[in-house]
Amino acid sequence: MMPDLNYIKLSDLNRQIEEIITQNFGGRMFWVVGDVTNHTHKHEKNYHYFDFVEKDPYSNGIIAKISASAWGIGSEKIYNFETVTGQKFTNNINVLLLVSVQFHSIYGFKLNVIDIDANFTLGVLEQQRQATLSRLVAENPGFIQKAGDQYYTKNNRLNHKIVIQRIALITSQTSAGGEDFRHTLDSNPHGYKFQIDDYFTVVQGENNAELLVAKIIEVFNSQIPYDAVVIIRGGGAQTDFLLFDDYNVGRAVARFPIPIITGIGHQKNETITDLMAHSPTKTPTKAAEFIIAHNKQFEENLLLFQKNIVIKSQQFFSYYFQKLASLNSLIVNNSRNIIAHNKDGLVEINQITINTSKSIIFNRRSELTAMASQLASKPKIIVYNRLADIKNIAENIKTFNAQYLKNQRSYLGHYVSLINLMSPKNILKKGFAIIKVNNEIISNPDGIKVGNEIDIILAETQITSTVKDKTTYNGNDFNV
Amino acid sequence: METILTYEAAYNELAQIAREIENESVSVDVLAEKVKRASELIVFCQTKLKSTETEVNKIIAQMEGSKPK
Amino acid sequence: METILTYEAAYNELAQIAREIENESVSVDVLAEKVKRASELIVFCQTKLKSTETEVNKIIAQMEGSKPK
Amino acid sequence: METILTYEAAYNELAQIAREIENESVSVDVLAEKVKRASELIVFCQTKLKSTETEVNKIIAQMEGSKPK
Amino acid sequence: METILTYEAAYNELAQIAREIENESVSVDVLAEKVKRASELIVFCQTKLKSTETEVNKIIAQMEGSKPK
Amino acid sequence: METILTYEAAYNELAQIAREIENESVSVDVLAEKVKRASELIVFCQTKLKSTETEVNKIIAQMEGSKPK
Amino acid sequence: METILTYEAAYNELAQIAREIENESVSVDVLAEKVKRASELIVFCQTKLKSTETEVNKIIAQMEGSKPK
Repeated sequence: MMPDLNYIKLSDLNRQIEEIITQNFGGRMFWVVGDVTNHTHKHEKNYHYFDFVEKDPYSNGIIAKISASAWGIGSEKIYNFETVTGQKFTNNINVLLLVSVQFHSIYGFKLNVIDIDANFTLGVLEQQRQATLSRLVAENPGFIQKAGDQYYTKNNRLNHKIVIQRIALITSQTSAGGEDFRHTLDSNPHGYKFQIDDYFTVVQGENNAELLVAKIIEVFNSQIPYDAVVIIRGGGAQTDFLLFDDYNVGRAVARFPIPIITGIGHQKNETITDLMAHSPTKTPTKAAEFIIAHNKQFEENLLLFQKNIVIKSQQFFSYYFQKLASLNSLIVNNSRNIIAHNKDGLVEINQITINTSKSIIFNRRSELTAMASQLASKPKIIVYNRLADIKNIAENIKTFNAQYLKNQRSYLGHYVSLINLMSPKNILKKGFAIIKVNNEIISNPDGIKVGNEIDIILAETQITSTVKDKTTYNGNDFNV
Repeated sequence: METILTYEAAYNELAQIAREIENESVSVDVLAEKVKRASELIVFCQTKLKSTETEVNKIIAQMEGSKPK
Repeated sequence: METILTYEAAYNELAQIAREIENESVSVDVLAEKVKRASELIVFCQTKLKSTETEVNKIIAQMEGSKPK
Repeated sequence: METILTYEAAYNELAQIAREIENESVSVDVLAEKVKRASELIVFCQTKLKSTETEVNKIIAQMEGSKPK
Repeated sequence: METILTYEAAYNELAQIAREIENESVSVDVLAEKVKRASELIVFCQTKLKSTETEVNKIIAQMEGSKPK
Repeated sequence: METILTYEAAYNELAQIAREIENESVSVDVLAEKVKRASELIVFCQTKLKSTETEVNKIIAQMEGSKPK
Repeated sequence: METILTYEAAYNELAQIAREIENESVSVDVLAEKVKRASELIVFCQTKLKSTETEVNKIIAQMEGSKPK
């Protein structure tokens, strides 16, 4: 206690400050350009707290900084800003804010956000970040390419070793993150052992980029075949990560020949280092968990192989035993079939031999019997027919004889009639007469002269007369 | 004369006479002679026929008599 | 005469005679003789047939008698 | 005669005779003789058949006796 | 004879005889002989088959007895 | 014999015999012999399989026993 | 040192064995051997995962001695 000194109470001082501030800034509002960092948003109250900063455009160093908050109207404006621009109100955005200046006796200076210019969308930080990324892509085509929103680097195109066991850890000696990482690895529940080499450096303060790059080079120069390089930075304010947006750091990470796993320890942003690295994780613990999971996956694959081999081996035996058994029963059954078929064949042949032999004899006997009965009947028929023939001929001869004699008699009869007809005796009966001269029968009248004596012979009478006259007779009375 | 005469010859001569008589180239005086000859031949043939018939009938009668029945 | 005569020859001669008589190609002079010959041939054939029949019947009877049934 | 005669030959001769008799191409003169020959052949064949049957039956009886069931 | 005879050859000969008998292409003269041969072959085959069966069954019985389950 | 025989060779020979027997292309004359050989091969294969199984099971048991959990 | 047997080499060999067994392209004759090798590879990888470098070197030295090649 120094009673004689002239002093005032802090509350009096604060009141005076408040008076002056109120006099000068009370009721006044200012449009101010700056970047947002260390932003938090209390959802339940819809309060935004953040630091409003201005950076040197060349060095990226902070040249002005003030706390700010938004609630009520200010929060609504921010909500509108997000809706209009699609840009989340968050760290590393360059914004134009309408603010009032407030001083509170307890809480001190603070800017109160009244409005935000939605047209002023991107913060300068992000512009710089984009510029750095563009430069990385433009100047290192050999190992950095961009496709869509993705960056493809030599590093992130590497394959992780199937097991990550030997690790180069780049972190600060005092980093809580490094401890988290180690602890997580060492206390893994699977009993995996790791070999971790520390490469300490300063991993905060944006001016320490060169040191980080030097450490990365040191890892490379060690010639140790690390399975992975882990870059860890745990804790600290958001502004502490600007180091990881450095061009040279990004370039070194992108071209590094061993896969780099990052666990830079922030929740809300992704640094250029993350974009260039093989496997970015959010925190050191996550980085460790990533490695454990990677190895666990390997072991699970091993166990899967083992399981498959065990199952398949067992199936293998039952399959082979089954195949043997089926061959066995095939052989047994078919051997029996062969014997059975042969037996059947023999029985059949036996039957054929027995039955057909008997039927051959039977058939032969039937043939003989048929022939014998034919022989018994046919000769009798032949003899009978012959006898009939003979009888027939005898009858014929008898009949023909009678006919023959009758015919002969009839031929003779014909001559008898003719001779009777021509007999002179019969002619005289019809009134004809025979003239005889000198007892000679005359048929020529020339020898008869008038006065000759002629004999006229009639059927029953002879007349002797003398010729008195002789004339020619034409005989026409009898012409027919 | 008739003893050496066959039925065949007699019949042929008879047929010859019949043909001559039919031709009427025979004079009445010859006719009477031919008719006389023809009459003789007819009697011969009839006698021969009769005797043959008798003989044949006898043979047939024997045949039928001896025929095995 | 019949001893050297076969049935076949006898039958043929008989058939020939029958044909001749039927055709009247036999003169009356030999008719009786032919009929006589026919009569003899008929008897010969019938006898031969009869004896063949008897013989055949005998053989057949033997055959049937010895036939195994 | 039968000693050197096979059933086959006997049967064929028999069949030939049967055919001739059937066709009546056998003259009466040799009919009895043919029937006699046929009768002899039939007896021969029957005898041969009988003996074959006896022999076959004997073998078959043995076969059936030894038949595995 | 059977000593140098295989089942295969015996069976084939047997089948050939059975075919001939079935077709009745065996003459009566050799039928008995063929049936005799067939009977001998059948006995031979049956014996051979029986012994094979016995042997096979013995092997199979051993196999099934020793089968690991 | 089995000492120089592999499971593979034994199995193939066995399968060949099974095929032949299935096709009935094995004559009765060699059937017993083939079945005997098959029986030997089956025993060989079973033994081999069994011993392999035992060995594999032992390895698997060790593997699972030593599995870190 | 790891150059002789790396996780990668062990994994690939193991995968190859698993595939072969899966495809049943492993003969019974070599199955046990294959399973044994797989078991060694798994043990090797697991041990190596859970051991310090010194321990691993010891194991590798042992395995190299017993590795069938």
